[in-house]
Amino acid sequence: MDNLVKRAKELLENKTVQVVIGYEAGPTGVIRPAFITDPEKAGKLIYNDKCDQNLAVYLTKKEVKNFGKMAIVATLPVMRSIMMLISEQQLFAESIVVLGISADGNLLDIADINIMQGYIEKSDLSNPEKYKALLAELNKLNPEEKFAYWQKELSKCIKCYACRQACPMCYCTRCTVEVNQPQWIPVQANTHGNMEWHILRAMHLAGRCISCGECGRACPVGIPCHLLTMQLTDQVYTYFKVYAGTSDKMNSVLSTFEPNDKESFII
Amino acid sequence: MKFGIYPGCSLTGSARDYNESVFALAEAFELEFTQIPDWNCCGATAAHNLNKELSLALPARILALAEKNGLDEIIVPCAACYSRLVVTQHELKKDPELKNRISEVIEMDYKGTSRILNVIEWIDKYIIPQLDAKIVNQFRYKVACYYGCLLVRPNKVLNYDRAEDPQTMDIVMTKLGATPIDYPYKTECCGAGFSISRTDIVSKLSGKIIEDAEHRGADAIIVACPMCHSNLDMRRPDINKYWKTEYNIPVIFVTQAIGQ
Amino acid sequence: MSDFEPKVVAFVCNWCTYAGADLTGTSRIKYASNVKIIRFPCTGRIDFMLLLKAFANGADGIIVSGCHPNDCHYTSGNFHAKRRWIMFKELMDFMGIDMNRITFSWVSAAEGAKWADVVNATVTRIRELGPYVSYKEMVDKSVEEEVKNG
Amino acid sequence: MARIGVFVCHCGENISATVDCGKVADTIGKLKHVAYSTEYKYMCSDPGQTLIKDAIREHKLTGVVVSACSPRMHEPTFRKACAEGGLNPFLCEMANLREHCSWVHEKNELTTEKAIDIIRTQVEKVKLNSALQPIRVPVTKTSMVIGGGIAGIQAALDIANCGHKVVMVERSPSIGGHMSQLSETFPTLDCSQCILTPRMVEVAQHPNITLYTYAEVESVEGFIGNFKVKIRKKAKSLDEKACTGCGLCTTKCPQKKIPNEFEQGMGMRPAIYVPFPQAVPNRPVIDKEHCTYYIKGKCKVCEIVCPTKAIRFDQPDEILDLEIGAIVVSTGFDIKHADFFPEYGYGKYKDVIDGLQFERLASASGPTAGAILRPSDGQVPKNIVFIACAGSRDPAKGIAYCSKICCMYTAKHAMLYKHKVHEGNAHVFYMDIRSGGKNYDEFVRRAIEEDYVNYIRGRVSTVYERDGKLIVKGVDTLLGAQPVEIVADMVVLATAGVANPGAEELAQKLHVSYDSHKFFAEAHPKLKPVETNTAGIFLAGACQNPKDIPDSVSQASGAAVKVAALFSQNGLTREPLVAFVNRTAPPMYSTCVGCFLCQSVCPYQAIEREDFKTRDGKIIKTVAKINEGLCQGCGTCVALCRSKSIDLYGYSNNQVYAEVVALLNEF
Repeated sequence: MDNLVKRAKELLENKTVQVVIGYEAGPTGVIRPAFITDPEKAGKLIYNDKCDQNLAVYLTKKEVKNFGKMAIVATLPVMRSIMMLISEQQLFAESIVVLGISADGNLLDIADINIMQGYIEKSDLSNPEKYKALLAELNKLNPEEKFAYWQKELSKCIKCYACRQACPMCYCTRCTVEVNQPQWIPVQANTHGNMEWHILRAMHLAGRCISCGECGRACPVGIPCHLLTMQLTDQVYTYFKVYAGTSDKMNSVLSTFEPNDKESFII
Repeated sequence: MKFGIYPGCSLTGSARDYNESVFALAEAFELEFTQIPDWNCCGATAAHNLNKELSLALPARILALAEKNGLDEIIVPCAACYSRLVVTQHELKKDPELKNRISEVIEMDYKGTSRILNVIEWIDKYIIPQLDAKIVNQFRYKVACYYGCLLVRPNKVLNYDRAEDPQTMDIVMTKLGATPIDYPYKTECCGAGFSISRTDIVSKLSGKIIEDAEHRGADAIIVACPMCHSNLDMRRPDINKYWKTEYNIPVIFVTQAIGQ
Repeated sequence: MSDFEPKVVAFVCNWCTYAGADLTGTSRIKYASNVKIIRFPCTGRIDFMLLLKAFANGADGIIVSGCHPNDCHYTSGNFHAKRRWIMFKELMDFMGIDMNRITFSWVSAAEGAKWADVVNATVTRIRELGPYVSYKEMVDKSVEEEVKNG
Repeated sequence: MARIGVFVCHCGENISATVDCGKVADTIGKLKHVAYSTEYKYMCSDPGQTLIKDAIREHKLTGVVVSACSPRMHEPTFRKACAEGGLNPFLCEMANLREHCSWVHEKNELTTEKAIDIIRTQVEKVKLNSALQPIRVPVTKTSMVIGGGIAGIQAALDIANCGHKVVMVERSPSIGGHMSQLSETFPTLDCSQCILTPRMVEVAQHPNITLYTYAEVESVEGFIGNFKVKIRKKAKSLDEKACTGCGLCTTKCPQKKIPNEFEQGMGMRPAIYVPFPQAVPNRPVIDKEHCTYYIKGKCKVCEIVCPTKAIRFDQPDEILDLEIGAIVVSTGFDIKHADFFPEYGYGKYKDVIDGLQFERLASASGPTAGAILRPSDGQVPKNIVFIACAGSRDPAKGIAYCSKICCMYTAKHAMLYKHKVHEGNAHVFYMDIRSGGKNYDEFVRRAIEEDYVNYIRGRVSTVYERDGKLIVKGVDTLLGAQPVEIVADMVVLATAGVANPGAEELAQKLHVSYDSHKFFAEAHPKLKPVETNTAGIFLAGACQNPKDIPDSVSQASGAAVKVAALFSQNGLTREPLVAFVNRTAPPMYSTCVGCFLCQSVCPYQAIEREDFKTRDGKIIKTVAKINEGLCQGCGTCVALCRSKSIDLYGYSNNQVYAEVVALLNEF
C-alpha cells in the first residue's frame, strides 16, 4: 500500500487535508483506526483485508472534524456511508478527500463525488456474501422459531449501545433511547426492552443501512444485530429497487414515496 | 460482431430475392451472419388466432436457440416474423409465470436477452455508417416507401417508429440518395393473408396502394416485407385485371435498393 | 379459550377512518366492543413504536387504518405511512412477531360498513389466535428479570 | 396537580340506552386526578354547557373531558364553552361515547366498560394537554394575479373592486390571453374583442391594479399572507413613460417577416411590435431575437424615427421584490401543435390548421379581415372538414382527458364558416358531442339544423394531399362503420388543450401540485376546486384544466372571493395544533441533528432551516424549524424524526403514549 501512504503524505504535506483517517496496526498487531495529522507519520497507514471497520463513523465526530479537512481511507461501505452522510447533510463533499480502496485492495483515484458515484454504481450493492447464508437460513424458520431465536439472542444484550456507536448512520446527538418523556425504550436491559431497542434501531436504518455489518462486529456479546438492518436492506431493494448510499442526493426510502408503491397486506 | 439471422419460410421460398439481397449486402459490408440452427416456423399468421401458448412457444423456441448459440442480435427480415418474435419477447417479459410455462413447453431455457432487429434497423445501424465508403451507385429515384402493417404495429409492443406516418424507411432511403414522396398509403392494408384465398380483395386493396404511388410519380415502391412484396408484385396481373389498368411500377425490397 | 375476549387497539386517522367509524355509529351498524380507538391527525403521525407499546401493554390485536391512497387530507401522509408499514411488517416477519395480529386497512369517511367489517374480521381472527401469549410471556419475564437484577 | 372534570352526556337516550351513564360517571369520579364527574341529559344544550362552565370555576378544573358524541361533531362547541368558563379551550378533550360505543354495541356490561375505558384514556390524555394560543399570522393585503387572460382579468378586477391591491403579472407584452384571439364566442356569437377589451382597459386604469406585462415570476417564497415574490420585468427596450404609443416605429421597422404569435403564425409582424391593435398596454416591445440591431449591431431605425426618443436599447431586465398576501394563478392553457398528428398532415400541409388559427381567419381583425381563405393559395374553401377530439380522449396520444371546449368551438367554427361561405359545405367528425351548459346543446343543434353542418360520428384515420386537395378518410359509425372519404379544401383540427409551456416550472416555484398533464392541481376535486394544496394560492381558469370562458370567469370570481376573505381580517387565526422542533440550551440548541429528512415528508414545505451562529456569524448548527403559518399538523414529520426532536401540539408523543398505556391498563 505504498500508493496510499504516498498519497496521504502528499495530502498532509501540501495541506489539502489536516487529518487522514485510516487504519494502522496497534502494538499487539490488532488493526485499529488511525488519525494521521503529521505527514511524517503517514507511513503508519496500512490496508489489508483485516481492515474492515467502517471508518465513516468518525466523519461526524466533533473531535475528528475539529482537525479540519479530512481524508479518509474508504472501502465501498465507507464510500456509501459518505454518500448517505452528505445526503443527510451531516457532511459536506468539499470537506473530505476520499482515498478509495477497490475490492481487491488497490488505491482508487476518486477525484470527486461523481467519480465515487460511478464506482459505487458499478459495484455489487447487495448484502455481503458472508451474511447472505445466515439471512437465508433465518428466513427459512417458522415464526415461532424466529421469535425464539431473536428472544434468545436479544436476551444477551446489555444495552451498551456499541451497535449504535459503531454505525456511521447513527449520528444523532440525542438518541430516542435517551428520551424519557415518554420513556420509549426501557432503561434497563431486559429481553423485551432490548427487542424494542433493536426494532427501533433497525427501523431507523431502514433504507439508510449500507450493509457494512459494523454493528454486528461491534457487539461485545455477539448479537447478530446487523442481520436486522440487512434484512430490511434486502426488502428495501425488493419493494423500492434502491440501495442506500448510491448518490449524494439520496432520497431516503421512508421520507419519500411513490403513489404506486406496492404492498399486499393493507385491506 | 456476429449476428443471428432468422429467415423464416418466405425468404426460403417466394421471397428468395429478399434473402439473397440481405446476404449479398452482408457480404459486401463484411457483416457475418449465422443462421439460427434448427429454426422453426414463427407461427405467423395462424397461430395467434388459434392458440396463445403455441403462438408464443414457436417464436420462444427460435429465440432460445439464438440464445443458446450466443447470438446477441438477430436480424429478422420478414416483417411478420419480426412482429411475432418481438411480441413474444414482450409477452414473456411481462409475465414471468408464462415465461416459465413456455420454457417448459419448448424444453429449453428462455431468457429473452437477444435483441431483435428488423431490416430497417439493421441497415440503419450497420450499413448506413459504412455507406459512403462502399456505395457505387446512388439510388437516385423517387420512391414510395411502403411499410405495411407489421413493421410498426402494435406500436406499444414494438416501440419502433410511429404507427401513423412512419419515417425510418424514408430516412434510410434518403440516405441512399432517393427522394421519398409524400405517400399516404404507407401503412394501408395490402390484403395480407388473403393473398391466396381472396385475390379479389388483395387486388382491390393493393391496387389502391399502387395507384397512389404511380399517381405521385414514384419510380419504385420500396418494401421490407415478403407478404407486401408478393401482394403488390406477384399479384400485379390480377390487380391490373381488377382495375383495368396497366401499372408497371416496380416493387423492390429495401435491401435490393442498396445493392442496385 | 371460548370466553377469551381479545383486547384490540385501533390507531386511526382523524379524517377518514375516525370519520368512517363515526358513520358506522350514525348508521347503527353493530360491531364487537373489543376495539378501542385512538385518534391521530393522520396515519403519517402513527409511530411504529406505539404498536409495540400496545403489544407490551397487553393488546392481543391492533388495527391501523387511514385514508385510501390519494385521499389523504394532508395529500401524502398515508403514502409515507404505507412505506413505513411495509418496512415494519417485513421486520416483524423476520423477527417472528405475529403480523396476523395487526390489520392494516384503508377505511374512508364513507365506509362505515367497511369499518364494522374490519373490526369484526380482526376480532374474529384474534379470537381464533388466542391471547398473544408469547409476547406477553416475554414482557412478563422481562419484568421478572428486572426485579431480579434490582 | 391535575384536576380533571368529566361530563358524561346521555344524548337523550342515544348514549344512556346502552351505556350505564350513572355507573360510568361514578367509576370515573373515583379516578385519581378526577376532581369532578357528573352526568347530564344533553351536555351540548345551554344548561349542559353552563354546567361545564360552572364546574370549571367551582372545582378549579385544569382539564375537561366531555364524554358525548364525536369530537368531529361538537369539539368546537365544548372548547368554546370551556373558554367561556375560563379554561384554555385546548385543555378540553372529548370521549366519543356515542358514535364509537353506544350506537355500535349492544346494551351490556362490556359496553359500559368500554365507555369507561374510552373516558379514562381521554383523562390521561388531557392531563398532558397544553394550554395553547391560536396562531396569529399577519396578512399583507396585496394579491398577485399571474396571467392576464380572461380569468386573471376577472380575478384582478373582483379583488380590486373589493378595495384590495392587485399586482398582475403577464408574460406576453399585452394582457388579453387567448380570449383576445377569438373571433366570436359561443353560444351567443358575440364578438370576443367587444366584450373583452373594456375589461382590459379597466384593468389598466384601475387604481388598485398594478400591471406588469412582459414580466415573469422569478421566485416565490414565504407562506399564506406573507409571500415574498420576485418578478422579472423583461426589458422592452423602451421608456414606457416617454412612449406615446404612436406606432411609427412599428411601421418603419425594416424587419417585417416575423411570424406573428397573435395571428398563430398566419400573419407577419415587425421586430418592434404591439401584439394586436387593442393591446393593453398599447406600447411596443422589441423582440430581441429578431431585431436587426440586437443581431447585427446596427439598424436603430426605430430609435431614429421615434418622435419622443423613447427607445432604450441598453435597457436591462428589472427584478422587482414584492410582498404579497395571496396569489391567484391564471396562466391559462395552450393547444397541441404540429408534429403531434402526422396522420392528419398537421404541420405538413398548409391547409390543415388548428382551431386557434381558424379563430384568427374568422376574426374581423385577423390576417384575412374575417374572410375564410385557405392559407396555401388564398382561395375560399368550398369543402371544409372539422375534426373534433384531435388528440383529446386519445390515450394512444397520451391525452386521455376531454378538452371540454372543442365540441362547442367546433360547432361555432362550422357555423361561422357557413355564415361566411353560404355555398360551402362544412363537415364535422366527432366522437360524442359534449355540449353540457346553458344554451350549449341548442347551439349545436342550430349548427346542424339551421346551418346544415354535416355531422359525422366517427374518427378520421388519415388526411393526405392529392392533386391540391385534402383527402379526409374517416368512418361513419352511425352508418354501420361505413368508410367515408371527403375531398376537402381545408381541414381544421380541434387539437387538445394542454398545459402551458412553463406550467411545471411555475408550479415548482409556487410549491403547488400539478397532475401528470402538468395542469395545476386543486386542493380537493369537489369541495376545494379553487384552492391549491398551498394555503394562500388559488387557481382560476384553464391552467387547472381546459375550460370555456364562463367557467373560467366563474372560477376567477371564486378565487377572488377567497382572496378577499383572506384580506377581510387583519391577520389569520389558525388552530395551534402544529408541529414544533424542540429547542434546548446552548451548545446543543436543539436535539435536532439537521438531517432534514423531515423536509421531504412535509406536504406543505413547512419545514425551514434555522442557523445558530456565533457572534462573528459562523454557523454552529443548523436545525429544522416549523413554519407555523404553513404547518397543517399532520404529524408525519413527528413519526419520522429519529431523535424525537419534533412533536405535535394536540397529539404529542407524551399524549399518544399515555393513551395507549391507559387504554390497555386499568389503574
